[in-house]
Amino acid sequence: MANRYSFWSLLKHGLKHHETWQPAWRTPQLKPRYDVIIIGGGGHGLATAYYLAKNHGVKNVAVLEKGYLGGGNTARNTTIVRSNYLWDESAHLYEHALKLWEGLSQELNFNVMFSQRGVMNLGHTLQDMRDIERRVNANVLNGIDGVILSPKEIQDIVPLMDVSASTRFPVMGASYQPRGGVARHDAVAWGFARGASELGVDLIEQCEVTGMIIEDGRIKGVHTTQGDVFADRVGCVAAGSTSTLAKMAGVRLPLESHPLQAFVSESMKPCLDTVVMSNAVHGYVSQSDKGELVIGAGIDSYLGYGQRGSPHVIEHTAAAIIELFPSFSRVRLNRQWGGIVDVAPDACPIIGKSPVKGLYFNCGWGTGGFKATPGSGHVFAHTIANDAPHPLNAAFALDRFSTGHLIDEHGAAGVAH
Amino acid sequence: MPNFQPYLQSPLVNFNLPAETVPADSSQQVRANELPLLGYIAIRGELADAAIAAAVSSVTGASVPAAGQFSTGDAGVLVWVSPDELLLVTRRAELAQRLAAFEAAFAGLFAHAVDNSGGLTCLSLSGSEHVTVLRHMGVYDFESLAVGQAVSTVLGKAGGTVLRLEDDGVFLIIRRSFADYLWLLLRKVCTPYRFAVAKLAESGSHPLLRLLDKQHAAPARKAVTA
Amino acid sequence: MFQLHCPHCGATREEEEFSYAGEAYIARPANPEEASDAEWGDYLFMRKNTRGWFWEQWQHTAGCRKVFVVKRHTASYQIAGSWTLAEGKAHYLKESEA
Amino acid sequence: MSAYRVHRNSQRIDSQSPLKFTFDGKQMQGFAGDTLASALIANGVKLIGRSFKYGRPRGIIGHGSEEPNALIQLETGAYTVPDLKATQVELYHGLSATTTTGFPSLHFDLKGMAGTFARFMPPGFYYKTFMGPVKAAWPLYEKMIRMAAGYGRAPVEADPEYYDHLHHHVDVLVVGGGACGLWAATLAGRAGLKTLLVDEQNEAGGWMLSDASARIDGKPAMQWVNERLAELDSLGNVTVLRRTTAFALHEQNLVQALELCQDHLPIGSRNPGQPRQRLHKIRAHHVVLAAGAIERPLVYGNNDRPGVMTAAAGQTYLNRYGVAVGRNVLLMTHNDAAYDAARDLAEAGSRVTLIDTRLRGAADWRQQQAKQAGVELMLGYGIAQVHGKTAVSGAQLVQLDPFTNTVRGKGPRLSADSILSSGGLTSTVHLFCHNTGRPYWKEESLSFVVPDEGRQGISCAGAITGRWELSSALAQTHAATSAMLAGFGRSTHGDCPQGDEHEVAATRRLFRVPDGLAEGHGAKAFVDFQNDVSAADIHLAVRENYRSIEHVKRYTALGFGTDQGKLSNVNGFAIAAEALGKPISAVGTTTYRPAYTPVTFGALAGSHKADTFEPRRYTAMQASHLKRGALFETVGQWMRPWYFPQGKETMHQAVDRECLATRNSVGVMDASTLGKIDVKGPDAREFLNRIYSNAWSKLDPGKCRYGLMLDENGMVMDDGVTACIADDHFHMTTTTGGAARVLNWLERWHQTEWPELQVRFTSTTDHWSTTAVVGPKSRAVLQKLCSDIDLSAENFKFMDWREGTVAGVPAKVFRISFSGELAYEINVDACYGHYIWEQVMAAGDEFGITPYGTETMHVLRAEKGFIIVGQDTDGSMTPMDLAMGWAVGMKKPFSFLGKRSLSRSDTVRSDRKQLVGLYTEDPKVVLTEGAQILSTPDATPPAAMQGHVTSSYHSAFLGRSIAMAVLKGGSQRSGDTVYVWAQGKMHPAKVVSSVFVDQEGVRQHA
Ligand SMILES: Cc1cc2nc3c(=O)[nH]c(=O)nc-3n(C[C@H](O)[C@H](O)[C@H](O)COP(=O)(O)OP(=O)(O)OC[C@H]3O[C@@H](n4cnc5c(N)ncnc54)[C@H](O)[C@@H]3O)c2cc1C
Ligand SMILES: NC(=O)c1ccc[n+]([C@@H]2O[C@H](COP(=O)([O-])OP(=O)(O)OC[C@H]3O[C@@H](n4cnc5c(N)ncnc54)[C@H](O)[C@@H]3O)[C@@H](O)[C@H]2O)c1
Ligand SMILES: Cc1cc2nc3c(=O)[nH]c(=O)nc-3n(C[C@H](O)[C@H](O)[C@H](O)COP(=O)(O)O)c2cc1C
Ligand SMILES: [Zn+2]
Repeated sequence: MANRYSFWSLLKHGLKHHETWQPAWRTPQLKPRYDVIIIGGGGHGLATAYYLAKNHGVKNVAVLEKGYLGGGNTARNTTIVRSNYLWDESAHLYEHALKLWEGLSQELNFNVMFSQRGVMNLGHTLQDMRDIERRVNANVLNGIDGVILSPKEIQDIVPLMDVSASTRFPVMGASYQPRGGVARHDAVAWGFARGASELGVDLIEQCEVTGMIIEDGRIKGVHTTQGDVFADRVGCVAAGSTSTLAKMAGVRLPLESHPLQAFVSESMKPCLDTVVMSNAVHGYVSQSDKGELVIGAGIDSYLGYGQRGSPHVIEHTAAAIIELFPSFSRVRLNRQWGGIVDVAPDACPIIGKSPVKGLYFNCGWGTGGFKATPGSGHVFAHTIANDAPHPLNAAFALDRFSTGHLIDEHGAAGVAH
Repeated sequence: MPNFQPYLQSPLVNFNLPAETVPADSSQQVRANELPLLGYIAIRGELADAAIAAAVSSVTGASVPAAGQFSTGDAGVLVWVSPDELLLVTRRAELAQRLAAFEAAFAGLFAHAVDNSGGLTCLSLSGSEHVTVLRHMGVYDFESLAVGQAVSTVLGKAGGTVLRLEDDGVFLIIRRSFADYLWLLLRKVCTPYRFAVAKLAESGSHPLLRLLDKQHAAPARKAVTA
Repeated sequence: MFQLHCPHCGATREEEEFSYAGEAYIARPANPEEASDAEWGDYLFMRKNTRGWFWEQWQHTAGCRKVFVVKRHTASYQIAGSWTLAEGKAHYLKESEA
Repeated sequence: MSAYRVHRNSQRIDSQSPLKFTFDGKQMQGFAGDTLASALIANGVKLIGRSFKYGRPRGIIGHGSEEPNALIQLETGAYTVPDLKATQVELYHGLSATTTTGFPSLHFDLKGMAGTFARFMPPGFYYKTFMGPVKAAWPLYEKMIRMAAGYGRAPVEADPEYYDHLHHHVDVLVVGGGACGLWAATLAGRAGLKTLLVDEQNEAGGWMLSDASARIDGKPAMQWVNERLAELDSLGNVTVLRRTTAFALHEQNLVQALELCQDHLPIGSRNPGQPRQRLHKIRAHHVVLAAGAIERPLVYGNNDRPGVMTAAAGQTYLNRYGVAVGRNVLLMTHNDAAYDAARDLAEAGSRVTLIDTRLRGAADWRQQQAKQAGVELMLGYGIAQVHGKTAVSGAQLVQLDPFTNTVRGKGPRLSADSILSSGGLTSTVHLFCHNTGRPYWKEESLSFVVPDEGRQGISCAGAITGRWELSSALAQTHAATSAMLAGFGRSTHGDCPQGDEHEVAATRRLFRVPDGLAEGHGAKAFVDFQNDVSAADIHLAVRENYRSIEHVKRYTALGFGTDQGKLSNVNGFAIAAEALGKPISAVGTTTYRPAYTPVTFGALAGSHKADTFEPRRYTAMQASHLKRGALFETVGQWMRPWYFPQGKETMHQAVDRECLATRNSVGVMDASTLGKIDVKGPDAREFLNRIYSNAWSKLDPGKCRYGLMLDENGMVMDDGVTACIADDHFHMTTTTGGAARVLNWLERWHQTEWPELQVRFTSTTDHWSTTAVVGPKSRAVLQKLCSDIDLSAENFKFMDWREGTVAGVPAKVFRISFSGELAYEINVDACYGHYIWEQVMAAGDEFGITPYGTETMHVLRAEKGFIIVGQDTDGSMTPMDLAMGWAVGMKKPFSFLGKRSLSRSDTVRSDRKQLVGLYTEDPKVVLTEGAQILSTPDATPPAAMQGHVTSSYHSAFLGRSIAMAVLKGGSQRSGDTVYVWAQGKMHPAKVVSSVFVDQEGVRQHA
């Protein structure tokens, strides 16, 4: 049984030189058969396993991860959490996630450091402001917090921002979601891993799925680098690698995997207390609890599975940050990296059944799925357990690409992170 | 009808370069100036097609340049743009005549000429650091740009075509609406160097300079300041 | 950042001069009206998104404006070559058969 | 004060040039050639910061980019820079620096007090706590955590200095100007290759600057270095950039390098005409990585006390900067090389005890040398624990087991004011690994290294391959460079330089010096100083199942700091390997990522800043607009006049005036920004039929038509009027923001799908200036300017165009209207644009002609119900949704783009959102654009939203407000009352036709 985490447990174990801490999760042997296999040990996959066990009593579950747990996009994202999406379908899904975030540390007994410091989306043109107005009104009518800020109000919250009228992209206003914020990305993966493991889920690292075992249009199991594993239900939650897995099952998906880059500055004393995002200037930034500015760059246009992109993209982002925050010009970049984001044509996820019976996909989160992690796992677990979607993900089925019922969050939602 | 007196304005008119122009001298590390109000004709047609090539030559007196090159003829300078596009830089006064000549020469061919004279302008860039300045602005290997070559590439966040007619300098053909930005950028990247808006060399037989219409070079006519 | 060879300009240039133009050789249904919603959806949205050697289109937007194909490895980022659309098609078809 | 200045023949400081500087407000003195670190040490400064987590006192530990502790704030105000490593700051006169840590002060630090509880703050402790007692408490905890974290302070003023970029294309780029890099560059230069060498330091030489006794080809190494530099200087094809760090290596050998052009100069004497820093972007056919190696310390108890350093640092401060780091020095090593440091310090007058962890010690000759210099040797010992709190006072030794890394017995307790250690060298493999390269563990070098043979396009030379002896490093460099030259088809000119051959004893395989206690029981032994990661922490991470080295990194923050683990990574990997019971090679490394050392944001941005951040595009009439007081709106990259306020007019007053003047008399607008594409060829018509939703087969020359462009998904993507010039020739216009997109769209469809169609597209956006003369008096205005076009209503109809002259200038005049008024658009060569505008203004004077901008344009078109793509559409609207079914030629033979999508099940739904007009019940209320629409007045969330307001204005002409909206099933809801909600305010409104003015079109046909 894993330790319960608390201030007192730290004292207790501290007195014992921390020799008494249990593993955060078990390292089980891969079994030949499970009720459900989850492919992909990122935040979404781990959350799915957790909620399968917790809410649906499905405990004979394996999460197969080709690398280390939480090492995909979960390890690489700029950790922005918000729910102020435009369309009802996405707004409800992301708000569901946000509500889960609000109790997640307690739920998992793992501090995911969810910090509701507010997220600001800047408007720089008249059209930006119309879009902001539209989105904030839609949010409020959907029960999601949101206000529109004037440049003066923005300045009060973010003193270092240049809101003067003379810039190339003057700040005309912003939408602001106070309940939005950031969370500690790694902690989310580990928290769910620990929670899932404790409920009996087997977490198998260094186990790459290399093929699908399908008979009569039904999934039977998967081939992996550690041998074949059987299950009647398989959930694929592999973000940028989803297409590769879909191909193994003969399923076509409307996804493209692109590099998305980010970088951090050196660690500094607190100087930015909110998350600031700008679509027109194209940069977004927050400051982590450790003090570094966490900055997201633009997406690279080409397909890329290399977890790295082109340097001019980073350069443009640095320029954008300086445009917004001229004094950050003398701040220094410490490290840059990239992830592989699976982008769907309407910038919305695909969550649901596939043409292969028992095989489910949860993908297409693209540049913005971290914020959905608990909600995504929650509804996907429901989908797998019931072989039917949860009402919140029904609209996100694959068939929308033939009916034409896209949920286009592109322009309207601003930078989709 | 009143007696209209049309005037032309170059894209860089608002910088009033004529007022800034000083004589060229060798202490200037970068010299720049505008060759205002030239004629620009986009020639569209499969260049590999011998009939089209012959038609182009007949109008321009220049042979069709190979990819990445330009050629010169009576009509001016003929720049390769793509396998089915050339840009003729010519005298503004000869525009109508050239366009008509193309129309005639292209009769029966799938080829045509499009006047783009309002849309482009030309800068001369010279001096010992002129290549360095280009290297500040763009990713292209400008050191490798040899005499006779022309390249369309990015300069900052705008496009431009760079032609090397001689060792000492290059000419930049840029779009009207980006001219303002590119001039600001050029001035910015020239900060470390001794820069001058320098008088253009005497045209003589220079294939581009001789296209300049002396009459338009007079600043007072051009720069209707606002 | 890639250097790409534009077969039309016959020159190798920096990525900034080009725009990515997606998967190559997606065939538009000859008779769209006869395609089912699913077939049309497939053409519109479904993509190979290959991890590995991939045929893709780039447009030389700052140069000759021509679209051409590049065979690039999407994981190692190696580039095997680039061809005009017409030339590339033969290679592409041969590989697709294999 | 333990450290002191000495004179060394090898020193690179100029003792004739003293420099004054301040540290934490205290006046100090150093010399030209010093770094801030060497000067601080010489001034007796030991305590320089407090550690991140425990607030432990910290001092300078390294001498270059590896430094984890000495993060300082340089200068104040606009020139301030946070987090610089004192070891990399060149001293200049007047420099002022402060510590970045310590609260309330460096010497009395609250975190330091908290550090007393360090044992309860293992890695990841914050994941385990701060979750109660109530949820709401976390923000408070977080505030405290944030306050305690972070080093320097972000500048708050705009940067007074500037940056630029410079692109290079070279045959060979050599990274690193140590002996090996210099030799590689020499050979490349001699072979005639265009060669660039970069080195991060102010002087080339690398380790040779520190190693006073090294010899190459029989002469002092620095003499050889200077000969090389002189030779390189003399070769026209070689460039050497100092103070230039290659910080990233990308695809196809694109290397980014940052040159510090002026940071070493006093602020007052910096040249404002030169950049502060320059970003070099180097495309190299071949890269030679000769980045050398960095010495790592050993890991032992309290190894973080101020006064503890690497042996290389001690040697460097002495030989290069003329600073002896202590009078009473302990030096612990597991290898021979560190004996040189001990010898040199002893020679310089320090009392040195050399603690060799090996029972037999170094090769005889080294032991002799050391002894001769006065070094006291202790073989087979290790330091268990350092004594002292804010400064080293001594150390407790243990006797080591010669075979296993365990303690055999107690050792003496020695006093000391400085403790150095050498845990061997770590190759600087970073750049090799930035794009997929992986280093491998070379057991005999005890380092992750890169392969001797490099890889495609990259050669590796010198210490980076794990060659610690100069002679073998040079030999390997010579071989690798010759191989590279052969690849270029060039030959090698010159023989391999010879370093002295030494006998060397085997190194002891040791990372963590044992203290005889179980890990976690003794004094903290630090691995990563910046992030307070101890050896015990790594064991704990593994115990808690964070077993992947990436998990170890992320759980403990090993290598996360601004030094990116240059000192700590290999020790960390080795300790993790031990905890995991695996060989180091199986543990592997974490991923090396740019930047090698931190890079200024300003340098990354270069000149993409302020007025050149993004192009501002202007039309030929810009001066006219400015003269008339226009305010501007950004549309894409264009600057368009927004409205022309007179006197103290508000926007609404100005717009009312502009609208009325236009509807009642005549207005004029600059429409030059619309995209224009010349479409020509025998198949032009067919092409238009395919690309537009409406039909083009029957449009005659002289006529214009409005066209809608759909994407393949059936959604409206652009619109505009296209004129037929000749049967095979069209003049297409696009939206202002869509011009480039549409041109590429046309090209792509033509080239990829229909290459058989004979048609070509030429952008003429910039060629044409377009002056729109709008209003009932527009004909009268034009008549004054134009004699060769019959402007009569019968002969020049709405949607006709004519060629002629306007004010003496050749023009194409289009009778089209985006306002519903009689209107003409005069297109001329843009060089005449300003002239024509002014002529129109003069001719219109008698009618009170009024220039107007985009805002009035929007009102006028909304009064007519004309859409703006991007405002009334959002990528989810079909032509039918916009009530523009008339613009869809369903009968065209070719299935135009987007057609098939229009018949999908979702797209044919009747309850889709459709464009409607709205009249508020209160005519004075102008609805908010972006307001949401409800069917009932109940706005309780979640409220069922029916659509939203896309355009909304006060119409001065109608004397009331009008709005356009998209509404679910709107086409069937005319007359309904809906409730429009924005930011808590609700207004009832009636659904009406979206054509508010002149439904019959009388005015535009006038
Ligand atoms: C730079 C960057 C910034 C971002 N910023 C934000 C942001 O600010 N806010 C936000 O909400 N979102 C953001 N995102 C998006 C977010 O990171 C992702 O949407 C989210 O993390 C996806 O989680 P996941 O669990 O689905 O995927 P991942 O974490 O990528 O997990 C998928 C896992 O599947 C594994 N896998 C793949 N193939 C196989 C196989 N064959 N066998 C076994 N395992 C396999 C992978 O190794 C991986 O661990 C950002 C992304 C990036 C790259
Ligand atoms: N004892 C020591 O601490 C030590 C350290 C390094 C080298 N050495 C010895 O010195 C001899 C010569 O070695 P070498 O020439 O291979 O290495 P070197 O360390 O002497 O030189 C490498 C140079 O490259 C510079 N550099 C590193 N990364 C860079 C980057 N990204 N951009 C720009 N410059 C960068 C370094 O500042 C240094 O000047 C070898 O015998 C080696 O073992 C000893
Ligand atoms: C929110 C966030 C903050 C980060 N902060 C740091 C940091 O302070 N220092 C650092 O070295 N890396 C930091 N990283 C980057 C990681 O070191 C690493 O580069 C990233 O997780 C991608 O993994 P990879 O580089 O191992 O491929 C951060 C990453 C994220 C997502
Ligand atoms: Zn090209």
